[in-house]
Amino acid sequence: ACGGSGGGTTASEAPSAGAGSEAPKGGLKVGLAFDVGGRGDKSFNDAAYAGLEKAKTDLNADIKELSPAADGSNRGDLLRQLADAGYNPIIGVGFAYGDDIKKTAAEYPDIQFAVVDSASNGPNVTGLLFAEEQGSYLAGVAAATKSKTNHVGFVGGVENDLIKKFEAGFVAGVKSVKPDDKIDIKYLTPDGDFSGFKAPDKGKVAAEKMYQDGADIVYHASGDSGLGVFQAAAAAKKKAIGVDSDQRQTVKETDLQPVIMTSMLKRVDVGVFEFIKAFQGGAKGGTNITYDLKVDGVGLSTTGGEIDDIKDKLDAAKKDIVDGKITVPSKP
Amino acid sequence: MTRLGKYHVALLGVAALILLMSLVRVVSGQNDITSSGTFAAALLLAVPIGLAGLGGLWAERAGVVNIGLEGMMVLGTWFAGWAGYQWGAVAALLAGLLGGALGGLIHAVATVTFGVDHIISGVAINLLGPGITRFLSEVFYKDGTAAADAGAGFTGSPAITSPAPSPSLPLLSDGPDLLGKLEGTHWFLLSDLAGILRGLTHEVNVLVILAVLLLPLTYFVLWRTAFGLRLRSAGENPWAAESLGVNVYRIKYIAVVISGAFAGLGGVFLVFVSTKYVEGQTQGRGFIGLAAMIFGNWRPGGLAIGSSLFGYASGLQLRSTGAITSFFLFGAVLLLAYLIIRVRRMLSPERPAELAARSAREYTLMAAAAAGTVVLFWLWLTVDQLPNEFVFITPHVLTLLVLLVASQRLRMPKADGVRYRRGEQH
Amino acid sequence: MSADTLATVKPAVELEGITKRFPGVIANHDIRITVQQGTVHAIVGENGAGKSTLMKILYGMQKPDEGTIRVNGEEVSFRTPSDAIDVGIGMVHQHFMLADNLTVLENIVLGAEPKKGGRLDTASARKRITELAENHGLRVDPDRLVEDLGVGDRQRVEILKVLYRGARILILDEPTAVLVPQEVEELFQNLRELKADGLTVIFISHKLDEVLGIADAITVIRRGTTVASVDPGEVTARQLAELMVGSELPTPETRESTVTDVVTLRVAQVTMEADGYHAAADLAKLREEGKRLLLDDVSFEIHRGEILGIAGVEGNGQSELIEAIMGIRPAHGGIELDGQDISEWSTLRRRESGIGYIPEDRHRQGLLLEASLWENRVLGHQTRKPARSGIWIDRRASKADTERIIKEYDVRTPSVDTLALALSGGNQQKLIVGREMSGEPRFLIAAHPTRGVDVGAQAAIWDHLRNARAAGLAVLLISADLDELIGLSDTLRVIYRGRLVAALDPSDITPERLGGYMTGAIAGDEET
Amino acid sequence: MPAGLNRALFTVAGAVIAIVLAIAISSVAIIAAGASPLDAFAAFFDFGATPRAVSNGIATFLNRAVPLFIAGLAVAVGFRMNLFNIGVEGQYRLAAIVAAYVGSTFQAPAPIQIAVIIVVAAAVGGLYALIPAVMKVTRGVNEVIATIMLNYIAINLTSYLVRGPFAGQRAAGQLTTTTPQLPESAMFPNLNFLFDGFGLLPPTRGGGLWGFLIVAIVLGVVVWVLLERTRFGFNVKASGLNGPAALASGVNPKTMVIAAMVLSGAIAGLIGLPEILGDKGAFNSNFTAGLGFLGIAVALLGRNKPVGIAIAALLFAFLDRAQGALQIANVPPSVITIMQGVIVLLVVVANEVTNRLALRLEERRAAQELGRNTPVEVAA
Ligand SMILES: Nc1ncnc2c1ncn2[C@@H]1O[C@H](COP(=O)(O)OP(=O)(O)OP(=O)(O)O)[C@@H](O)[C@H]1O
Ligand SMILES: Nc1ncnc2c1ncn2[C@@H]1O[C@H](COP(=O)(O)OP(=O)(O)OP(=O)(O)O)[C@@H](O)[C@H]1O
Ligand SMILES: [Mg+2]
Ligand SMILES: [Mg+2]
Repeated sequence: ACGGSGGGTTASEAPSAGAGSEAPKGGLKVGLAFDVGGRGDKSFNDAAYAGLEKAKTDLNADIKELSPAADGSNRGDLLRQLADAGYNPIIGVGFAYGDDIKKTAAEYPDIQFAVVDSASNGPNVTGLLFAEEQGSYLAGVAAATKSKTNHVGFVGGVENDLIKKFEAGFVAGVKSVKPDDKIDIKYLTPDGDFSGFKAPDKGKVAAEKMYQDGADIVYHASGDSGLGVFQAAAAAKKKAIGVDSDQRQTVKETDLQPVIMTSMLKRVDVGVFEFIKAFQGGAKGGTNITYDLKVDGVGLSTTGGEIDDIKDKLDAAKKDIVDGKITVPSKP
Repeated sequence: MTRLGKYHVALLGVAALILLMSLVRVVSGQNDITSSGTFAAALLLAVPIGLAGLGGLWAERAGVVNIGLEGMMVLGTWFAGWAGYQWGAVAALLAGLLGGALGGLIHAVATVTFGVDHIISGVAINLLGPGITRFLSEVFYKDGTAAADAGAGFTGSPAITSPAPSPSLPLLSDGPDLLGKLEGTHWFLLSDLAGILRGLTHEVNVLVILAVLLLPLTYFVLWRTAFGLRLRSAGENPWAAESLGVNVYRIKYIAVVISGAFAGLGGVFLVFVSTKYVEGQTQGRGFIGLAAMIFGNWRPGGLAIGSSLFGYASGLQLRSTGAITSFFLFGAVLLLAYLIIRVRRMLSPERPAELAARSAREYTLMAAAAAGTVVLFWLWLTVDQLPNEFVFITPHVLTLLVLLVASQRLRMPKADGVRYRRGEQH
Repeated sequence: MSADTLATVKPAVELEGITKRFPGVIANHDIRITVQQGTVHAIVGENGAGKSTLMKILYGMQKPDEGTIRVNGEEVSFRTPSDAIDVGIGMVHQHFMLADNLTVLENIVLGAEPKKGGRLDTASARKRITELAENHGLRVDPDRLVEDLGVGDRQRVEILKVLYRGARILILDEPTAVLVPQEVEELFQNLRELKADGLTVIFISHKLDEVLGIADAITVIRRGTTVASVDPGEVTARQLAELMVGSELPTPETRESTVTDVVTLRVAQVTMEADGYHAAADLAKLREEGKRLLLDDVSFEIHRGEILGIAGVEGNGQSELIEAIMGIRPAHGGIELDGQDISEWSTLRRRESGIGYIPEDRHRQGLLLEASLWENRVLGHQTRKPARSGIWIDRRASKADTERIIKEYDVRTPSVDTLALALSGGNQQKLIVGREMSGEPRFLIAAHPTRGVDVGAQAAIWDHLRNARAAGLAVLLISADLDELIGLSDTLRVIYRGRLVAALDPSDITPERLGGYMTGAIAGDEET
Repeated sequence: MPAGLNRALFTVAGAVIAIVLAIAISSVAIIAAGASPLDAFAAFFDFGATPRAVSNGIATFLNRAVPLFIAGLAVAVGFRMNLFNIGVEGQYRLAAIVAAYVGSTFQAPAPIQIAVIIVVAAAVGGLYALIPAVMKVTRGVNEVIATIMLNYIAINLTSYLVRGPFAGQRAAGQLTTTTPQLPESAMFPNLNFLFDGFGLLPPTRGGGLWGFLIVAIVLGVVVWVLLERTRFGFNVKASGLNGPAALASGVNPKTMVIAAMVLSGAIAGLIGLPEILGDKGAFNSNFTAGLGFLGIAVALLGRNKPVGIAIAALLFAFLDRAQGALQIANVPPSVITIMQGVIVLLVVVANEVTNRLALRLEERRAAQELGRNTPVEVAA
């Protein structure tokens, strides 16, 4: 029932039924702590949950997922509560868990941890990294190729280093096709003020300006604010590029779907599921697993078929990256 | 000064401002300063602030401080989203109004019936708003519900069906779009006027029109009707009102519930803009609205100025980082104008008595103004890209600066925030 | 009286067995009063006797616990003032009930607004008000803000409010407390006209000669119950007072003079602008430009052992003068205390150097109502013994000293930890007087020291002032009670529109003549 | 003082009734969510099965209470003077980053290092609060607007500082922006030894039980003494109860506004330190925000008195701690926020009601002692 492109999950039952004390001894007990916003955000967190749910159905895992308080002050406590309740492995979703996972992992050396979007920082910690810049590079290639005005834009939700990765990749992608293209860049809020992910109106104003100035494709990495970007695109009869999941499918507004030329996919669900599977197979932490173009951890969605005509070009770019001919910068 | 005189001065002020903006635009080449897009964005961003402020105005004119606007607005957004995806825009409007009014009702019960400190009650409502809405999402939008299938999650509702229409002014801002054409020429003053007018008339959401109409309506109701007189008297001297047979409790209840409804309406507007409820989309606008109302001296006109200023600065900031640097030029020109006026007054033969002896302070002020002009001008010339963080704070800094400069004759309703109990005089 | 009701003219108001209890206090107990139509009926009694409570009951603001009310023969039961207004009762309250930021017109029509098509019909309201004002000689400008009105005007607005509602029975609770004799006379003229039109007036006052002058009937209330109904023709003020309190009326007579020739306070050319203080403003020029001055060239001296009284209609600069001397509001000119220039000093330093201050409004400036009595004792003495020790507040010494004040000044209170709001006005005032007298001030500002205080407490406060004066205290006395002013002062000055316009000898001035100076009716002659 | 005792009893009774009512209301919500209220309330008290889990829970609970308490104190100092400092939020954020940065630039023996950090934090918080104070005193700018605006400005300033001038080294693959790590000597010693006394395992929770608790307690006592026993406190109280009377008594209102605001800001400056000195060791972009706003609720719930604020902070922290436990019991954790809001409202309503009762009692007592309760029988 969740968004994202997990695929394979079928009708879901109440997620946490059967969790807790009746768990079979020695069975797989997976704990997961979400980032702020928590379960049901139809985005990043839910993508992680889709992976967890898949582990439940495919691996017969006993799962427990916890959402943090609105101010995110209890991330570490959630991890410890899961650890104390006997869950192993435990996954923290979001780079904000980096610090807390480090400490918790040191306190519970017998438990395996994973953190999404942050590097491993302990012998029992697996870093689940995503090469957003590579996916964004492809988005940039698509945008530059498709742009008729040689002018594209990027709207970032919050000006932090994660979103800057998207920007860097996108810009590199655009420049690789048309070095002289104009690229408008706008962030909605500063680092530390996460409201930029929840401001469709601001996204709309920022994108509107870009379209008015002549941009015809705008890429967003701004959570719910992206909705405003799509609206601006629809009003200007231009195109936009979605992020994280295949937004042409997850956005339910029928008038907005056609403006989403493609979306940069970030397969958090795959990352989470693969980690659990590997754990079951006895894998230990201490390393990073990078989900990049090579393993299709990132990529472009094709729903709507709007980028089918430039598939060759995209595949070539992807091949160059996978082969290491191109190194995509992760900082602007 | 007579009423007519005041009105003329206001008009002159607006004209001078537009002239100045036009000048700065031409000199700096930042067309966004007066573009229709900026003004459309300003309107979009000012309306929810204005509606929240209007909510504050109604409550505080009746003597109840309403710091809970934010929470009421949050309730408005949730209910608008919930009703909107099922039954459309009109239902969203009504449900949002009711949601906000519910928050107002809680505030009224606490402050009017139980005499609780108004700030405590407001703070509690600011806690309750997000708590209740998150809870409702967790109950109504959980996996497996029809809403979840339609795209709802714990952090957002499905999109509302049949969104509200956004008409334009025919001929001028649509179709042939005469104003748009004129704006495109970038002529001095003419294009600026055209841009402003087009921004305010092109594809304006009906709720914007409604919200803007609410300002004169509020003025009419509060200052021109019997009910309004009673309401204001409850904020000025409830004991006097009581002694004349006015049911102060009832008036306060009505005012605070309407206050909540207006805050809720601000929430509805946000939902209309986003086409759905998004958790956290109010972003502190209740507080900004309260600030705009105080800025506007508890009056609809002042509130309109306060929220427009904030909306304009936010819109410009979101659209054009470059235009923000031209504020330096703007400030430099303003200071220069101030300096010229001062010097001329200084040199005029009939200077008023109180000025004569104050020359030392006068000179320091003028020196400071001159230095400021130079610094601002220099900043404008040298800085071409401000760090984003400094761009983001434009609206807030501007509000503070205007408050500092504007003479402080704010007068809040005398019995605002005062605990009133029937039969117990203060 | 209307002639159509021949035989059965019902009494306008009959109160029977009215009892009202407040927590711990029985404010009214079995009150019986009959008020005939077309008369002025006075009700007298000491502070806290229950007069205001009774009137609030008659006006529907409070519900009686027992008893019946009949208006024009019909038994009534009021839930709110509107019910009382509906049967033709109107009330002018002891304290003004006006909204400052509204216009006169708005204040008058509030609650009985004429409407036309949904909007307030100001045109017809204005017409009606002007009519009423002309018919009853109550001139006011309907479009002015009440904020800008003087007390006399406010009083007229209050009466117009009542008349506007077509009231036939008027309740006036101490309407004369803030008026000068001329204004009182004007008011009485208005009342007589109203009576001639057949209206009934119920009138409360502490000033017994006024009562005797206007009333057709008098009811005396003592400790919440009616003790007598008398005919004004048959009693003297003295007898009336004895009925009220069971003791003799005190008089504020100063016995022998104690004035010395040592100047304690010298005020020289104190001037204050209306629109905020400008350092080094050119006052001559301001005056020339016709700018309003709140204080205009005020100069006087007060000697050791002297009480200087300042008479004036409220709003003529008294408050500003006090604030200038206390350093609360900046002003131009010189102020010297015992030869030392204190005009640049802070309020705190002035107090420390020996200035005491009994403020005109004890609730606004004199007390922390929600604090205990001993904390109120500390107020204004934070930096002095016994309240202070180092950076600390000396709680024990403060409490002990409060006990002393309670004893010496007969403050009726259960303990020093009682909150100030639980004390009656008179007791609050005694506490303030006691506080300001401690620390042996050299100079005391006494603004309305006995306002709203009953006769017993009044006498006590006068005694304290006299004794301190004998011990060398210099006092600046400001009061609206002209008897008090004339009786206590050694020298009398009149303030009018921010200027001292006359210096008078209290031993040969009558309240009426004094009132003439205060209202500007008699021009100042600057005899010294 | 029986009157005071009476009043205290009333207050406690009122609070208990209010909390019971709040529990009833939240039960309705919990049932509506399809969960069992009993499970939910068990979750509040369920600190875990193992001794380590219990001590972790206790540490979490107390560690949450400490910043809430300090935030409540900061807000209360303003409120005592009728100054509404909504700006605590911005003040502590800015203070935290500057203190964390300054602390990382040098190395000294622990007591000195920590003292410097605390002083810097208080100074920055106080200075930032000085801005609205000066604006109010010189230009009459309403402190509510000024502090609201300054909050946004502070958020942006910290974001600028943490990314720019104050940015520190990060491990590869860490996306959290942060100031340089503080030296070991800056970390406040923890209080984990206390758990031995109860036979519990010392908590493993980051830093365990933060030693800043001690500072908070000392701060509470100091603030109490300052407000209740000193001349300054008296002036604050007088200005708050009756401005004109305070002015007439020689208190300079401008000085008081500045003093109270700066004191409030200085206390606010400490709010972020428990987290930084106890656990994080730096200011980073995940720094806990929103404590300033919660502080308003805590201060008001605690009636602006240190002891009350401590109780309110503990109550809020107790509820907050259950975030995880509730989810493990399948109860929506938003119930906590609802409970906090409802408790604030109901406690103050109950306060009003009991206050009125107590006042009546006191009046009656006063009247009795004066013998005023019996009407005199005159003229039989
Ligand atoms: N609302 C109230 N609550 C409690 N007690 C009250 C209230 N109003 C009046 N009282 C008590 O009733 C007594 C009578 O008060 P009231 O105001 O009627 O006196 P009064 O005769 O008008 O006095 P004054 O001459 O001072 O105006 C007071 O002493 C007071 O103790
Ligand atoms: N609204 C009220 N609520 C509670 N008690 C009241 C109220 N009004 C008056 N009182 C009580 O009445 C007494 C004071 O009333 P009283 O009329 O005697 O004073 P007063 O001389 O009129 O004072 P003032 O002139 O300051 O109004 C006190 O005991 C006070 O507790
Ligand atoms: Mg009285
Ligand atoms: Mg009275």
